[in-house]
Amino acid sequence: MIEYKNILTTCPYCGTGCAFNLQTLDGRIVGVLPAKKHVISEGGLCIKGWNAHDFVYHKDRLTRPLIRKDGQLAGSSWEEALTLVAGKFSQIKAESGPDSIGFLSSAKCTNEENYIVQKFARAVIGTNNVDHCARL
Amino acid sequence: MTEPKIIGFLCNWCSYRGADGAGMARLKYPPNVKIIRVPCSGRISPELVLRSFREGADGVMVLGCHIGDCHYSTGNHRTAKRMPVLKKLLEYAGIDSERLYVNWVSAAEGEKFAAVIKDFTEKIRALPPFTETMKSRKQKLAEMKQTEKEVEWTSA
Amino acid sequence: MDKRINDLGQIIEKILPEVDGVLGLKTGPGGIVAPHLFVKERPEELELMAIWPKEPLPSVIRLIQQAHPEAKLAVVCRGCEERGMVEMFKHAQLNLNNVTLIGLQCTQEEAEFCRCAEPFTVHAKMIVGQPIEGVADPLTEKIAAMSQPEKLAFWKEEFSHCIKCYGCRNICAQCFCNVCALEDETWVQTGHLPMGNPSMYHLVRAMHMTAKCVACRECEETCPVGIPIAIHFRLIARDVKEMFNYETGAVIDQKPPQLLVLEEGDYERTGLPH
Amino acid sequence: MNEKKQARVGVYVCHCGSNIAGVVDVVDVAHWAANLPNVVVSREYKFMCSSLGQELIQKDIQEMGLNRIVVASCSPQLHEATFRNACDRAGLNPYLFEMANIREQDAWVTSDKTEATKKAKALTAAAVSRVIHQEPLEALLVPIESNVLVVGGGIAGIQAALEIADSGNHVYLVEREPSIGGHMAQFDKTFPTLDCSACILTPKMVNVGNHKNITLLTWSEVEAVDGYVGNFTVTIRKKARYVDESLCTGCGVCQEKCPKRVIDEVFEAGLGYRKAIYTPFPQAVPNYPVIDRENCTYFLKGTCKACEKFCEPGAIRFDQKDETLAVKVGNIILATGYDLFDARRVSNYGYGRLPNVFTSLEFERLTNAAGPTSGNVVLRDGKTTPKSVGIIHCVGSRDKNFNNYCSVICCMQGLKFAHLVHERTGATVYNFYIDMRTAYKAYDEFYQRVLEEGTLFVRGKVAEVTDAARYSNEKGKLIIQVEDTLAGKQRRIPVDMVILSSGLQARADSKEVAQKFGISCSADEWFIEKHPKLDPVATMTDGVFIAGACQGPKDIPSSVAQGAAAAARVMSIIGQKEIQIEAATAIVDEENCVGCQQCMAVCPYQAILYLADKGKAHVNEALCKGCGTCAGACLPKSISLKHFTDLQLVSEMVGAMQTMKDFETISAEVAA
Repeated sequence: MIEYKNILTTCPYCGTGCAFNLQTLDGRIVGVLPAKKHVISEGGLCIKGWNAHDFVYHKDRLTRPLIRKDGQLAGSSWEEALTLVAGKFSQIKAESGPDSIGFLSSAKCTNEENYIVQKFARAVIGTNNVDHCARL
Repeated sequence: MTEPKIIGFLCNWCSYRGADGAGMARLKYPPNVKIIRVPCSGRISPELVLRSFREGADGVMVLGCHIGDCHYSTGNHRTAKRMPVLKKLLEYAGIDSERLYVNWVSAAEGEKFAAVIKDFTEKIRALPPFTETMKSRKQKLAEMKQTEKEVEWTSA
Repeated sequence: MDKRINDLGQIIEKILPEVDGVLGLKTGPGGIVAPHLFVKERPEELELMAIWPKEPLPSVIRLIQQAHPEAKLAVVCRGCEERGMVEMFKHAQLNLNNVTLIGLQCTQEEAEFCRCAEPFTVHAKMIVGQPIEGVADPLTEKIAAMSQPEKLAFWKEEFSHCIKCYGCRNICAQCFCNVCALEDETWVQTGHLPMGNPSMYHLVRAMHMTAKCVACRECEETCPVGIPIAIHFRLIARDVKEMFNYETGAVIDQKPPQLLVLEEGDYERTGLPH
Repeated sequence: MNEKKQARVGVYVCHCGSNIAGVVDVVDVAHWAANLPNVVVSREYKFMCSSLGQELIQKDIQEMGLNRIVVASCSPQLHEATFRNACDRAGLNPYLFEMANIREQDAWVTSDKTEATKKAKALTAAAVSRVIHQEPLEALLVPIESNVLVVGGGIAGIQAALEIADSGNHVYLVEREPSIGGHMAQFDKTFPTLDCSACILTPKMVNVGNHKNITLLTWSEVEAVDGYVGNFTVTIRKKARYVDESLCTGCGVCQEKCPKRVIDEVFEAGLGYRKAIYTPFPQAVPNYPVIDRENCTYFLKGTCKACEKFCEPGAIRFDQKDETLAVKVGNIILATGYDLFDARRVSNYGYGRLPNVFTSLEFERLTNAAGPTSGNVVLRDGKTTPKSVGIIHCVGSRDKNFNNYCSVICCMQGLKFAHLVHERTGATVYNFYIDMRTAYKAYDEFYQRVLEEGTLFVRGKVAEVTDAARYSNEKGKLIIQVEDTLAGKQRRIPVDMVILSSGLQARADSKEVAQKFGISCSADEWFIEKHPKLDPVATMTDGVFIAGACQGPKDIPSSVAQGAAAAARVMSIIGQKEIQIEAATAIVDEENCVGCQQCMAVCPYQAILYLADKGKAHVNEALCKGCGTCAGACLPKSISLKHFTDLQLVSEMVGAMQTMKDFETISAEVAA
């Protein structure tokens, strides 16, 4: 069976909130179509939205965490990576204080994820050094 | 008064040889046209012409073999189909379509070549410089401010 | 309720078992309409079938056919989409033998929205709705009538708004190339806004649309800054008809003029010197 | 990209004595060019094309490690090859050289010295800007197959085949009819010497039939042609003869015994008969008969087989089938000849309606001793000798309603007929002509001879031939209505017989044949030669030559000359053993090609193939002539022409534009 359908989603790049349909063919994303009746984007997109699907199957896309060991990046498990990061954060915070750490969040995250990042910075680490590119 | 800058795309077999013929006959014509040799006028894509304008050319010439005399038999038929459409497009975009000149000059027509160059250079000379006409209002405003500043600076 | 939806639904229902899929439109979440391939395994989806706003179905059918070259497909197409598919067929991008066309005639209102001169299908075997006369495009006429400096001023203003989203190219069913001259620095300067004058992007694109544009207006619709891009294409289409007697999508086995040598009388109509 | 960064350009500005230096300040140009990007050295020299000038370049390449060379001098048409060779000798790929034409296109055409110097700088800068992006190219060498295909066994084809076969190369001679000989075999006498046509043709035909280097394929047609110069594969269909050639002795008994008589429309022009099994004429080569399936009683009704019964060697094969064979050849000569203009089309001359109006070919058969009347010139009734004969020239030629061109042979043919009629019947002969065209050796002398014999000449185009008599002297006669333009009056001339000197026209299937062989036809459907003056037997397709009347109307001497000329051209190619293919060919970027096939449609040489499995275009480099029309047409620029890439041309243009803009700024500053 050939399966072609469109899945409505919101552009992840900036705060405008344009919508588009992700075209999927046999379970793979094959393109973007602007959503004509959408109240915000009204069928238009900027160059970022038009290429929003490009990274999904990109050969350079990271699909698991990498840790630099002996000067070489090597694949590892989430468990190991998170343990390492948590350890380093605690270590730096203990040595140099919370303001020695800053957080940059991503436009590719959802609003909720960005909320969690700032919450993590303020409540867990204890710093106001938070910024992101999603406030465009 | 700035001199018009003109790019000429000439086919290797007829028009370029016609241009050489004008030289051998020591026919004088204005130096404004800089000639680029292509194997056939059919090689000249519309993009090449547009890019020349974008680069600031005041006029572009496309010269090839007469229809029926093409060294490659039907290469210049493509020229005869593309260039009229490009001329129309220039017109619709508000650009004087006379800035693109298409004609056929054979290897034997040195005199015609010299005449064609003279005519076209004169025609382009009568038009305002291309880059001037293409400037947006913002650019013009910025330039005016620039001159004002310079004037202030020199008077001070 | 538009009677055409019922009629179309019946036709699709009838042919659904015979084909691998029927490409049409479906209403999705939030009332957003998007292309959808109806299949016999899920006939209930036809409940959500929609016909407006139109979407660039020719590019979608090409996408599906390239992944499934042997599939028997059907597609709901309006006049413009049908013309688009014919042009794609001429450029070896679509195998029309494996595609059944289900024609959908546009209403007066739809034609006016698209400023469409030919809102009807002619090649489709099954047709829904009654054909109507096309409407004239007042904007094209207005611009055609402008003086040269007025035209230049108009386009300078319009193109100064362009944000180079490449949306007009992306949405265009006739822009099926793998790589695009508009992304090549040899032709189009990258990283500069507003774009320079003359606009390489728009003029090169207009040349590429010669004898290809089928007046579907998708590019104008998707333009976030509302540039009436297709006007250049439409004006050139008139010249192509006049000079080389070619209309996009009209005759399936007529080759585009740029692929043929000059015919008797062609040269005289080009206005080139003798 | 790296390579371009490392481009080390040498610029050489030529004085050309005072030819350039008299107008352009060459020293200034050379100094100025030294500051252009990537330029390592910039020199001027008296004569760059001299051996000392060339050595200068070679020395710099070797000592300074130059990898790009620009010479600003005369036209590349003159010395591009000279400097390319110099580069080659110094170990630099010749395609890394570029020329700026500052003589023919600058010094010689510009009066103002300052302007000429500026232009020289702009042209040099353009060349430097271009050469940086040039890439090394290698010309392809392909071996040449020495076998040759000659299509058409008329006099032109016979001549070509014999010349090549005598040189020791093998020839496949393909002829559509059962015998070679062509139109010439049908003629009785040849102008202006009046030799008997068969007497001079037959020895050549026999020679072809016996030649060890000629494979004669009559009753055969070319089906398909594949490949390119040096490497053609030709598919030939050998039609079934229903006669075993290895057994047939050519005794002719079968033709005697065959009970079926058929009107011979081809060889006898409808005036005579042949059998259902036949050779077109007694001297046919090869002498094996052919069974005409459409008229043979056995094939029609299933019984008869008279020929089989009487054939002693048992050579009749009713079950023979068409055979297809493929041959490898390196060159092809087309000598497919002409069709006679169908005189029926000029309805006012009455051919086909008025029995005593004859075509030229019919008359040739009438006068031929081996023809249907044994050489007696008689009217259609087969017995009456005409007392007056009108010969009309330019039938179908030089006529806006039919063919615009002059058919070349009709004037001399008309004169020959006048002489023969006079000689055989003593009738009064009238020749009606528009202009008398008797160019070439001994032709006009023949005209004078016919004049002296008393033939009457009327200058004017005949309006009508009719049998509607107005006056008593016209009763039972054919009346020729003509405006005598010399006397300035209308005349009605009653005659017994009218001969139409029909023109020649291209073969009905010439377009189809041209397409098969990848050559082109003119509007009149004659094959087009490569150059009308300087290359009359070559075509735009390398390895395909044309000879004789297939290129345009021609008489026998010209056809023979062309046959020999085409043979000489072919032998010159064979002698090269291998052939160099243009290096600057088109190339497809397969990854980016979308397979829209536009390039294939615009290619004048069918050099681009479509790889259906990949959905991509592919260039056959051996067929590509490097015109670049495909590159001009490709929208995504996935096909490009080597040595004339977009980047190279744009760089050249930008180099020139930038220099012009720089001078503009300088002059503006100077003015301020």
